[in-house]
Amino acid sequence: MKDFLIEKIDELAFSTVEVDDKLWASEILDSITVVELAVEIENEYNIKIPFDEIIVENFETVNLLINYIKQKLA
Amino acid sequence: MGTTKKIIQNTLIYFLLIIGYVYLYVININTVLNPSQEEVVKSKIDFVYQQF
Amino acid sequence: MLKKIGLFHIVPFLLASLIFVFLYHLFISDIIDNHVNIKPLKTTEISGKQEVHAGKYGNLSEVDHAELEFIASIKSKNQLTLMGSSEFTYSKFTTYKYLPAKKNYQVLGIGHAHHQSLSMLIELLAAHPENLNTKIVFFISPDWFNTEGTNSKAFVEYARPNFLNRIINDSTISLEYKEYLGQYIDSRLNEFDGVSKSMTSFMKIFIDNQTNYISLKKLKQNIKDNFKGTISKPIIENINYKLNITNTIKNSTFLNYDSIAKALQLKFISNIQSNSIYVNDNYYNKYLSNKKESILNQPNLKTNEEYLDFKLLLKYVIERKMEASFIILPLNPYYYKNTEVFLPLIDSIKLNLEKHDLPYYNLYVSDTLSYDPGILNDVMHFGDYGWMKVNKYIDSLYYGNH
Amino acid sequence: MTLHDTLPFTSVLFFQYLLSCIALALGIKFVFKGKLSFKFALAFLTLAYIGLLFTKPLHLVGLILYLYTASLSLRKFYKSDNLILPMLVLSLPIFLMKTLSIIPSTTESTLLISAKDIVQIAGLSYMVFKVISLYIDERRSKSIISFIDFFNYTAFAPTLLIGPLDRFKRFNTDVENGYANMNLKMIGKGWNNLILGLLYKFIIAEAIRRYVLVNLVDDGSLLYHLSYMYTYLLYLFFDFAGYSLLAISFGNFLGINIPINFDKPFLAVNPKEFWKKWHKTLGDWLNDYFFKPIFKFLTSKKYKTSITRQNIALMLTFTLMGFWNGFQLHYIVSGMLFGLYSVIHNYYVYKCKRTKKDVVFGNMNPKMVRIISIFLMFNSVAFAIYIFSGKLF
Repeated sequence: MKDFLIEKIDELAFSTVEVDDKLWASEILDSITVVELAVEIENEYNIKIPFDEIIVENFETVNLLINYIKQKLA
Repeated sequence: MGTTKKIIQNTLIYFLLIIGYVYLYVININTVLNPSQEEVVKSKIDFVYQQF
Repeated sequence: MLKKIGLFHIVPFLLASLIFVFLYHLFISDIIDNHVNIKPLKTTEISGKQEVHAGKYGNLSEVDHAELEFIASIKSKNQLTLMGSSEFTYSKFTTYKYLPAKKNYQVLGIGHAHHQSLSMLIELLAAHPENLNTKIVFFISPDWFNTEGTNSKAFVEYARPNFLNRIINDSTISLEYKEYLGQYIDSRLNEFDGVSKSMTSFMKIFIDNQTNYISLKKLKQNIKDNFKGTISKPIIENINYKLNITNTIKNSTFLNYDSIAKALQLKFISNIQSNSIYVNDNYYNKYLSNKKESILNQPNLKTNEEYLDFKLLLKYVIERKMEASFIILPLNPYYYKNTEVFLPLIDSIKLNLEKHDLPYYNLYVSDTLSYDPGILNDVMHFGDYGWMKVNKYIDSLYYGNH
Repeated sequence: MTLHDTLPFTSVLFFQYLLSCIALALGIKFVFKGKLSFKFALAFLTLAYIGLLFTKPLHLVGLILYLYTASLSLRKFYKSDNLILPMLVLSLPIFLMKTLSIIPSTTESTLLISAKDIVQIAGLSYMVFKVISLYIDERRSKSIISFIDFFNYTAFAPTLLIGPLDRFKRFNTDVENGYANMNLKMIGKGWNNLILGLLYKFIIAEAIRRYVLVNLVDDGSLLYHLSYMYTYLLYLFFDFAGYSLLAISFGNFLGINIPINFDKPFLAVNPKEFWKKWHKTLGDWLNDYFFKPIFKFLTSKKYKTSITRQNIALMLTFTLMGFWNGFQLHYIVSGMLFGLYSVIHNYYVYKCKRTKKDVVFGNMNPKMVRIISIFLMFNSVAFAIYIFSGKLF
């Protein structure tokens, strides 16, 4: 899951990140790429991410994102 | 350093507030500078006289 | 915390005040001293001969001699002054045209749309030394009471600089009127393009008399007073009119008002093609083709600005013992669907007039049944028939003819 | 005389009202040791404002009741994840108001006049946006929002008229903290915002308006239009930013951290940054509740290419902003113009990322690039705001 996310972020935002890098604060992700990332995750793990959950609290770091997805899968 | 900057900034704000208040709301600076100006005052409201 | 407030707010504030005071003494006081030389009260004498004994002036600012002719008309014991608003048209049956033409009476009309109680009061106040016992007729349009009182544009058309100067300098005029004017000017300050010295003085009277709360305005006034008296004690020149009143000779032609009026009424009704609400075709096609009816808002007699203005005007008329009468115009009840909401207002006006034995001619009606078609030309302005009825009334009231 | 005639920050009376609010709240805090809960005190003060000073008290209360009932019923009966219907239901008052306001007055019937009167309420657009965000954010929360919380949030007097657009969760946290938030630190913060806000709105903006804006003579020349454009932009900024600061300041005094709305917008280098500095709370709102869902929908459907989807969503968002300001042509065109700026910038960023080099500026000195960007952005904004002003058409 981690590798998938890092790869996708690289693909969408053209930058390679670590699991604890702040994606939002360092402007790696913006409102465009974050939505694209969310859709990729939806398709990959077959979950639904409502748009109002695409927020900093869930998407700030890769680790947070993993937690969020796991919670959705559970 | 930050302190001096903040003091200067606030001094400027207070100064502009005082001078602005006096000029804009207390005295009509135009009357002070041109006291002999025409006494005729116009209304800013543009009113279309209806019907006639 | 206190240290922080002192350092970041009190110190800068004091510093800023110091700089301001310093700059003020350095530059601003010089500017004021150089530009304002304290002159003794100057009186300008305006002299002239009365020339106009008929017709009307829409306002007092469009022609130079309007101001003078108005004062002369008020001063003259033989001339009747009419004050009204948009019903003052150019028809030859209007009182100020008809009576001078047929009877050689002296009648002058003042006003066009938006000439309302407050403007009338100001004009009369300006003629304070001349207006005792003057003959005057007021035309009251109910429509005024659905406005927010006199608008600022109409105000400047009638409250001429000379007039305001004269009122402020006349110590025999009660402060109540001056304060009222001050309040009006103060409340519409944003609507004026600058203020004249006399307007400032009126406002000062109003502000100085405010005692009900700690007023920011009062604080401002105090600061103004410190500005070397330039604003607070303006030098307003006094105006003195020296007028030569002239007279015409009446003739006593007999007029059968009723039959002339009846003919005009029939002619008016038969000329209407476009509607059955007794509005002339031109007006109907121009203004009413899209809007066939309207409703009135019931004026609140406690807060309605126009009504308060009117009451003060009435007070002044009584105080100056004017030979005044009042014509109350109707509204076309075919067009205004709820004319009855104005009845409390009309009744209250009537009551006030009766209390002081002031004659009035009330043409207001609250339903279509009692409406006399042709009185109005349209929805609120006199037609020729209406004017003839007024002419008859005025002739009998002021000249004793029937 | 001025009762029922006082919109926020338009007259001395409003400031007197706010000062009494603060005094009263402090009084309850210290004298009565907070016997009356802050929530109720705030609701009472807001109600006093609406009842005594606001132009149309009954209309406003009616609107709030409509919005509350609508969001409650939606929450109860509408379970779908598709939020188009709820948003339409909640923004119905805006539609009515904006549509009625463009009907020309020549065809006015008494029915139309009264209809206009009913829906034209100051602050309506902001209120509806607040409620939409509240509904979306809270629709899945366990507890139902009480009317008093809803009322405090939507009708909070300092932000009632033109924002800043706060979020319910943030606002309510401060309200729950109550009197504890009314401390020296917040008062100091409020005071700083107050003096700056007064300076912006009542001194600088007023001086610009009085001595420049109204004195410009419309001789139809290009010079006139240019000077109007820049003067109006500066006027609008100082007036609006000053207003926002005052709202924030009085929020602070009452212990509420209202989000900042303007932050040196003229130093923005691109549209994206501009909307983080100019009317930020509206930009964020549009991003969270309009751009995101649209863009997500388009992306899920794999509509055309990624860049096309992005640009369509951007364009739609800013066009909506135009419509939100009013259904008049100049508002809409100005919104679309802002959309166009964002699309151009977005395309530029996309190209740069793709080719891994700056496709416009190349290897130019970054400082130089920054200056040029600021200059371009400032002038583009000035032009769009000029269209917005309605001076041209």
